[in-house]
Amino acid sequence: MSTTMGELPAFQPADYKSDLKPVWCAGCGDFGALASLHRAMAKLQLEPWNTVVISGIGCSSRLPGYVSTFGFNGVHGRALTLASGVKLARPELTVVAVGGDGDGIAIGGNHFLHAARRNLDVAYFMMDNEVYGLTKGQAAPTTPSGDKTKSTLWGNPEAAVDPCELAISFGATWVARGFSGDPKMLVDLMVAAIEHPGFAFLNVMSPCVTWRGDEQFKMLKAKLAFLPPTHDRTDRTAAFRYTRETDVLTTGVLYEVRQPSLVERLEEVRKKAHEVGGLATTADILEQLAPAI
Amino acid sequence: MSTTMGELPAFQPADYKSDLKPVWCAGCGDFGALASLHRAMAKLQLEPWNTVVISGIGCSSRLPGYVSTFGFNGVHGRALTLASGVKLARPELTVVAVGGDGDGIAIGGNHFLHAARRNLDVAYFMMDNEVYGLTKGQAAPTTPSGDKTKSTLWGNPEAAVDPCELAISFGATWVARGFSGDPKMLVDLMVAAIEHPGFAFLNVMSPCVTWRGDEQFKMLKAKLAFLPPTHDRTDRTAAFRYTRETDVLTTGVLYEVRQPSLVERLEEVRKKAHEVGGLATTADILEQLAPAI
Amino acid sequence: MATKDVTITVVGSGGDGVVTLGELIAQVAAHEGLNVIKTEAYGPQIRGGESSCTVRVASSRIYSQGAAVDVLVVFSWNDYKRFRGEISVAPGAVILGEASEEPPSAEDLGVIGGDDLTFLQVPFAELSKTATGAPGSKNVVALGILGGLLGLPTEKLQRALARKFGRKKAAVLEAVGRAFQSGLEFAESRRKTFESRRLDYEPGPSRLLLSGNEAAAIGALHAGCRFFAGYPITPSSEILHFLGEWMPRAGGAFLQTEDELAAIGACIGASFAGVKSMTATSGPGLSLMIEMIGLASMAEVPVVIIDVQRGGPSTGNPTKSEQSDLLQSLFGTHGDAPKAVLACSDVEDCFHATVEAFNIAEEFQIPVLVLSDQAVGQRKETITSADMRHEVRDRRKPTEEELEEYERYRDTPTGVSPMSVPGMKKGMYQTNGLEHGEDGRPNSLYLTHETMNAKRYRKMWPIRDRYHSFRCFGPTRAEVGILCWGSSAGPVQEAVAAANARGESVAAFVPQMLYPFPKRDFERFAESVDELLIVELSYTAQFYKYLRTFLDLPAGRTHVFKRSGGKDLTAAEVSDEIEKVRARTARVEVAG
Amino acid sequence: MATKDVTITVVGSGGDGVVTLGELIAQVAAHEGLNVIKTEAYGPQIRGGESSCTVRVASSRIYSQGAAVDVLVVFSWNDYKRFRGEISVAPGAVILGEASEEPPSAEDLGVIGGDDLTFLQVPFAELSKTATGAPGSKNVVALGILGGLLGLPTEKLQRALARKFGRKKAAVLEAVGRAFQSGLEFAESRRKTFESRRLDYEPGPSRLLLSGNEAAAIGALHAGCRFFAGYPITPSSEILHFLGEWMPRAGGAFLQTEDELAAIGACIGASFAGVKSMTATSGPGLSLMIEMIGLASMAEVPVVIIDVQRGGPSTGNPTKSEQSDLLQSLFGTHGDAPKAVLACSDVEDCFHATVEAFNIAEEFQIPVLVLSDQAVGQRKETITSADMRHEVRDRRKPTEEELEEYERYRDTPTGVSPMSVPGMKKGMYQTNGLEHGEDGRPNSLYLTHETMNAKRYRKMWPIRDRYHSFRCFGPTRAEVGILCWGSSAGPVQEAVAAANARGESVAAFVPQMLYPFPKRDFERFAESVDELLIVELSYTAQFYKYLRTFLDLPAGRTHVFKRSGGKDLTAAEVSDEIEKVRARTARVEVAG
Ligand SMILES: Cc1ncc(C[n+]2csc(CCOP(=O)(O)OP(=O)(O)O)c2C)c(N)n1
Ligand SMILES: Cc1ncc(C[n+]2csc(CCOP(=O)(O)OP(=O)(O)O)c2C)c(N)n1
Ligand code: SF4
Ligand code: SF4
Ligand SMILES: [Mg+2]
Ligand SMILES: [Mg+2]
Repeated sequence: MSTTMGELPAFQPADYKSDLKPVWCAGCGDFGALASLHRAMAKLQLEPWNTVVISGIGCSSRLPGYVSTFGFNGVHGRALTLASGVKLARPELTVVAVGGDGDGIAIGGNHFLHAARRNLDVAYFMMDNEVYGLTKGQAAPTTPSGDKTKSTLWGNPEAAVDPCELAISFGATWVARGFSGDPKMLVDLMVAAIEHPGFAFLNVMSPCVTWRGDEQFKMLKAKLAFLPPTHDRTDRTAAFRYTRETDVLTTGVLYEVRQPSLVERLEEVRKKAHEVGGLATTADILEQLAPAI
Repeated sequence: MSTTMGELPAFQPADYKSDLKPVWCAGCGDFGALASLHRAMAKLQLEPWNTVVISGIGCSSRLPGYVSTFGFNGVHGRALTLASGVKLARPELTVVAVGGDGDGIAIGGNHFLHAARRNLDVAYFMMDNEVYGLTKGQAAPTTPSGDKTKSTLWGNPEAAVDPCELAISFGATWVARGFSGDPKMLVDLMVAAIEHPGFAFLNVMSPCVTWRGDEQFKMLKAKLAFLPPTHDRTDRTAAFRYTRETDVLTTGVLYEVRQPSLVERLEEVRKKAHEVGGLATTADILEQLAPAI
Repeated sequence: MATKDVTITVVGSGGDGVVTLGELIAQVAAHEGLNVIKTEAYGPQIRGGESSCTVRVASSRIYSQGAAVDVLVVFSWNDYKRFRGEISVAPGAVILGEASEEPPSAEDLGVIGGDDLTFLQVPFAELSKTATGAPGSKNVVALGILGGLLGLPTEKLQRALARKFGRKKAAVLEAVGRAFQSGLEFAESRRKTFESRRLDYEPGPSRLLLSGNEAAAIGALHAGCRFFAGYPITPSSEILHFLGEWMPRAGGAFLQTEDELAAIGACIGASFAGVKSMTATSGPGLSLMIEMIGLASMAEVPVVIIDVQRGGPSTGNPTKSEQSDLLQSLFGTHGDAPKAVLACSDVEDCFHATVEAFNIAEEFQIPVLVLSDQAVGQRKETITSADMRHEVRDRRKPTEEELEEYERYRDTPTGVSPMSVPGMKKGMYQTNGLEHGEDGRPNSLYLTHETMNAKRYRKMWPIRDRYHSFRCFGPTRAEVGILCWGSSAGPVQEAVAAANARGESVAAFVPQMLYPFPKRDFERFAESVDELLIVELSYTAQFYKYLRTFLDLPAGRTHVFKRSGGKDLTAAEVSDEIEKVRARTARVEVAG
Repeated sequence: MATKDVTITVVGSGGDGVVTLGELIAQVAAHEGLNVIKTEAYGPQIRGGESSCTVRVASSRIYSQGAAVDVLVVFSWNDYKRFRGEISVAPGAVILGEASEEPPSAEDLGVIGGDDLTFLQVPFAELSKTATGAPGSKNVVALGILGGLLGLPTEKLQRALARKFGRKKAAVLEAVGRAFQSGLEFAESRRKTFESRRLDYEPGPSRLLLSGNEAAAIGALHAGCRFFAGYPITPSSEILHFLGEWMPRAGGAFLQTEDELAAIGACIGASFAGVKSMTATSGPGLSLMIEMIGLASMAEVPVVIIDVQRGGPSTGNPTKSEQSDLLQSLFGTHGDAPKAVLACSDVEDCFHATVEAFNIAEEFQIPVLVLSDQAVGQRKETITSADMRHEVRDRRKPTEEELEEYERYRDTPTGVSPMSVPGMKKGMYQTNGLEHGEDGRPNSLYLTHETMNAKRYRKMWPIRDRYHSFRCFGPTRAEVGILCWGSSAGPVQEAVAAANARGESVAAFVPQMLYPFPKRDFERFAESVDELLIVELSYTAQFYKYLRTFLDLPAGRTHVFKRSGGKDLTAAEVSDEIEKVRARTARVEVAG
């Protein structure tokens, strides 16, 4: 999908920018994620009209409106259900699902599990700010235990999960973590995620200046670490070692294996079905159902 | 909770048996799970009226009707939501949630995640028959890839997940696997699960003779293996080694750690809140809200 | 004295092959060109519990399952007991009981069906044992007996039997053949007793024997549906099973999702991508889909949802029929969310309503609900392939002109806007479930909201103009006019025919289109009748309530017959009610 | 010439402290014993976007937010533009614009409010800079000006200010004090211009300033609710926030769940365990709760659900008000599932309706929905503590006698059965969402279903008898009678008062109890008026439709005024409609 060296690519990052101005707060990490997506798309030279960006509800889920492709900002928690339909109905399209940690792990956790389990051919970018941004600062399943938020005035009594650990246990075949403050790496991760044939999960740490303060960005930045070059991406157990870290934030591709994707598997099913007898019409069906005695 | 040696326990297993005859098929694995539960309850000498058994919908979810305690056979997939309410409202009660693999991982997967993450103080027994029994034999998220079922006539195009692996990644603090064909061990596991302070997940392999044939029981029996005595239960990575096995079925307690349970954490919250000023009444609240100028 | 219409019920335990027996009779009868309706009932066990199968066979068209049994076969009186109250026996019926069991007392029999019954002890098990060495072929013996009793052609019954056991060893086949033969001989030996049950018919072209759920699934494929996502739930699962098999054969995609939220979501996604999509469910699943039906309404994405109703509320009575998801279908979403609602009144109608639902959904970019129910979804009924035709309409592609300065939600006179799909270079847009302007961008201004609400609801008028489908039975002017919907139509149609045959004057109006409602058509009907009787199976009279929201039902001459579901409506019940209306003793008071 | 009723709107950007300014004025006014209604509006940004705050202050009771602004403060005309169409300015209003900005043209001003405006350029930023060294205290300057203009006591304003900035350094506090002073002085210098806006009032006992959401949360605690589970959603989240703080203080349990399915499930579980439980949500969340509301209905578990309505369908207009979840609340579940539905018409009513909801839920073992909306849920309003009283009823414990041969679902004359809770030795039972017999065991027989449906719905009569709550305004006989519900009541009440003051004869009927409906009370009202006018904010006139399901609205003299939500109903709109009804030009036709 990349262009010949020397040639100017047909699509520039700006071509993927819609003319709607983001209504995010100044300093929101989602700006970095959006800019990286524009650049990743340009790197891949995706045809905008053959690309669909899908989300749920949340600050981060507003993103599809800011990308000049086909887009669907659905309802809270259901981005991956919409994405399943789009991709299975039209496998030739490039489908990117995006959203927040609340959208994807609180209300939408079950679809995350099953999209990953099925190895659905979409790239899923979770903008993780460890809080519910849009609804004004309640605790998310990623909010550290003990933190005070709008909904946890006495300190968060719940434990946080690690989205990457979940993704691996769900059956995702490509799992990585990035940081909206490191756009260079983020672009590369996004490119690789979109190119991965199967379910690619990218946890984008994306600070919320409004509800997590300016410190969140600084803290994340300070914890930033990279995977050692010796890391074996195909080793699930090794990958789990980098999840649930608290003092460092390891970014990079934690896990990657190649398994038949859902689209490939459904193609297989269709092939088997056709072996029984060509493409079926209503007449074929009725004929077959007639009581043959 | 166990009784002094030599004394006859007050409650016999039969005391936990309701007078409703199970409507399971002859040979169903759920009979074994039920009998084990009756025995485990007797071992623990649970007071029936202070015990609540809660389920969703499915063959396995009919179980609460067959246990002479308080019981709630709720709606499909939501057993753990009901259990959360019961336990948090009345922490002194013993709460056991039960159900099928479809109920708990398909429609109910998200509540499984969050109950585990919160370390909700309930024991959750999943009767795993790798199929939807009640609705007559469709594929479940635990059905092996490639299998033909009512809904996967051309072979199951989806991959299966391992409920124990999920439980660990969700944050469960006690995770084990048992087999309804090995009731002795199952009783012990159930006892330990109910005694565990926090979220205890027990995956009970429980064959469905009707939709998975008589072979399922034989195959499970043949694969049966036990954890090596050297296994370190507190080691998450070690525990993951026994999940997603295909040729053996390792039973026993895979994982166990002690972390504050949700009940304990909410008690902590209440304590902090009371430090601000005793048990609040309507008058207290109104007084505090009055514009003090 | 032969009969033109006979209803047979067989009762036994799981292993007795009750359903196979019913299926074979139904198939042969269908192949003979007879009209058949076949239903099954089970106890709560999945396997091994009591089961019953009822087959009605008639030489002319029938519209509902026979409510009173003419021939009752009982393999086990214990199993029969569990169905008591649900099986009623016609006067003069023939009862064939397993001979090795204690026969019911005369008193018990009296309770079953009065004193003019013919009761026979039949050695099903013994005949089976003699023929095959085991009692397991009781059902084959019974097939021989019933085949002889009804006068169905012996060779066809044998061929059907051979097909059924086709994969078995030759020795088994032979033994089965002997069992069948001994049944035939038993029937021959009771020729006189059975005479009155012999079917009087002319063989005709062979018919299809389909369930309503199968017909709906075929309708979807016929309409061009190439995406199905669903989650199993009784009594709709057969649609999922059927499409799991056939959707790949038709080149489409089939997905069994993790729940109903995912099912409707995937359908909306697929339809957004340009592929006709459908899901099927029952009450509890419909409840879970409610939020995203609203999304489809707001984003104007065509999608078809079949709801095969069962007893409610909550888990309710999963294997029984009821008409109590009506108000949810019409008004269940939060906000003002337009959708169209159709109903199916019989198996064939499941096909037509489904195709029509796609036509409306695609033409008007709106979610369409099809209300079926357990009574039509799971019964099997004869239809002819020729009836399985229905015009198919496709989604209109935006014109070149519309794609210049493309606006997805352009406010048009019909409310329908040009809808592009991914791949159209000039048709790119970003949609959402927020209120939005014509360009699809979120817009929370009051005026936008009012304008777009009006745009979305404006579609209802052209839908009503084009799809005001309904059926009428009976004379054009009548003393009593019945208004009913869905599966109530069959018993009503039979009751109407019976009443007119008795010299009364009764008509009926059955809308297929529930919303938008064929109001003018109905008003004409209401004018043409003296008394109006509304018939439905919902404790709170949901249909009556719905009608009241927009109709001024004629005061003083409107009557309601409603009850809970849980047993199918019968023509006899409707007839009774007609008599009450004629005698002015019917009720109007409605609970809830 | 002072005033007894003034409405002030302040418009600015995120950093301008618009909301703090409004809050301080409202608090001081409340402390003075004045009547206050305060509302806020924001653009789509979470922070930094445009915001506006409107405070209405009056010496006697007020029932709705002022629709036309008497005093408009604009820190930025750019921000103002984004609210245009949503802010209307009263004739003769005073407009204070930031002096460093280009003033609006005369023409622009004309659009805003005609030509009898007083427009002043005020150096907010400059005064702030002079006082504090930075322009950031514009809002404090404005507080001084508005305090002076309204004539609120200076020391109280200063004390309120000190409390607000209490934690800041002394130097900051002093600077803030200077900014306030310079504002006061500015006001003094414009004494004559401001004279007509000066509030004419007698100070009285201090009042509480609460939002409807807070009042509802207090109501829950007052009623003895000790379990809350919820998932955040605009515009209901304040209930969750409030209870997150106070539920632990009251000794109860608070849980923020993973979604709304879990929230309602947890509440049902907690209530089954014997603890009064509640959840709160808005449309999309209510849609997700639908299935389990049916479960509560079937298993007869008391539970209270507050739905703070917003614009729909789907995600709709999350920050705007609408009355379009009515039909879903009444009819949204599959099957026939009884539940009670109440509405709150103002902040105080949020308290009472919530307590009443618990009383009904607990007494009748039924889910109860409380319909609030953004307009009452999020506005702040003055009330007195003395009004926050309401009788509390508790769930009846089964008697010893009932516990002998205990049957959870005993069929009783009222439909209410003895309900035990875990811990009661003789009260053990297993419940479910399946149809069940009196013992709670699954039972799918038709007769059981009919009997239990009847039992569950029988509760509605005693609920109606005991809780037929409604309010009436205006004379006992009137030319025009208005029927409305929920937050429409405020503007209607003011319009009714205005009409009667004009010498017209207008009355209104506002049910708090929507289902079961106080039918007889309403019928008496309908008899007492010549023309009936239904007023509601729903595009499809959901209230009108609902009324039709069980009421014969007087033919030829029933009128409907409905529109989409998205801007609050005003008394002026209602007055216009009253005039139309009197002139016989109002409409009845309803879309959808
Ligand atoms: C069914 C439903 N429940 C609740 C909401 C309210 N809601 C909107 S976004 C959101 C959470 C946002 O958090 P996240 O997904 O992390 O996104 P962020 O704003 O942090 O980017 C919630 C609770 C909703 N829109 N729909
Ligand atoms: C909302 C909803 N969707 C679907 C169903 C239908 N249903 C009942 S049980 C079941 C699956 C049962 O599988 P499992 O939980 O594994 O239990 P098993 O019968 O295998 O023990 C389904 C799909 C339902 N009752 N409710
Ligand atoms: S609230 Fe947080 S997540 Fe939302 S736009 Fe502002 S900074 Fe970003
Ligand atoms: S269908 Fe399977 S799971 Fe259900 S009762 Fe029968 S054997 Fe057990
Ligand atoms: Mg977030
Ligand atoms: Mg199962």
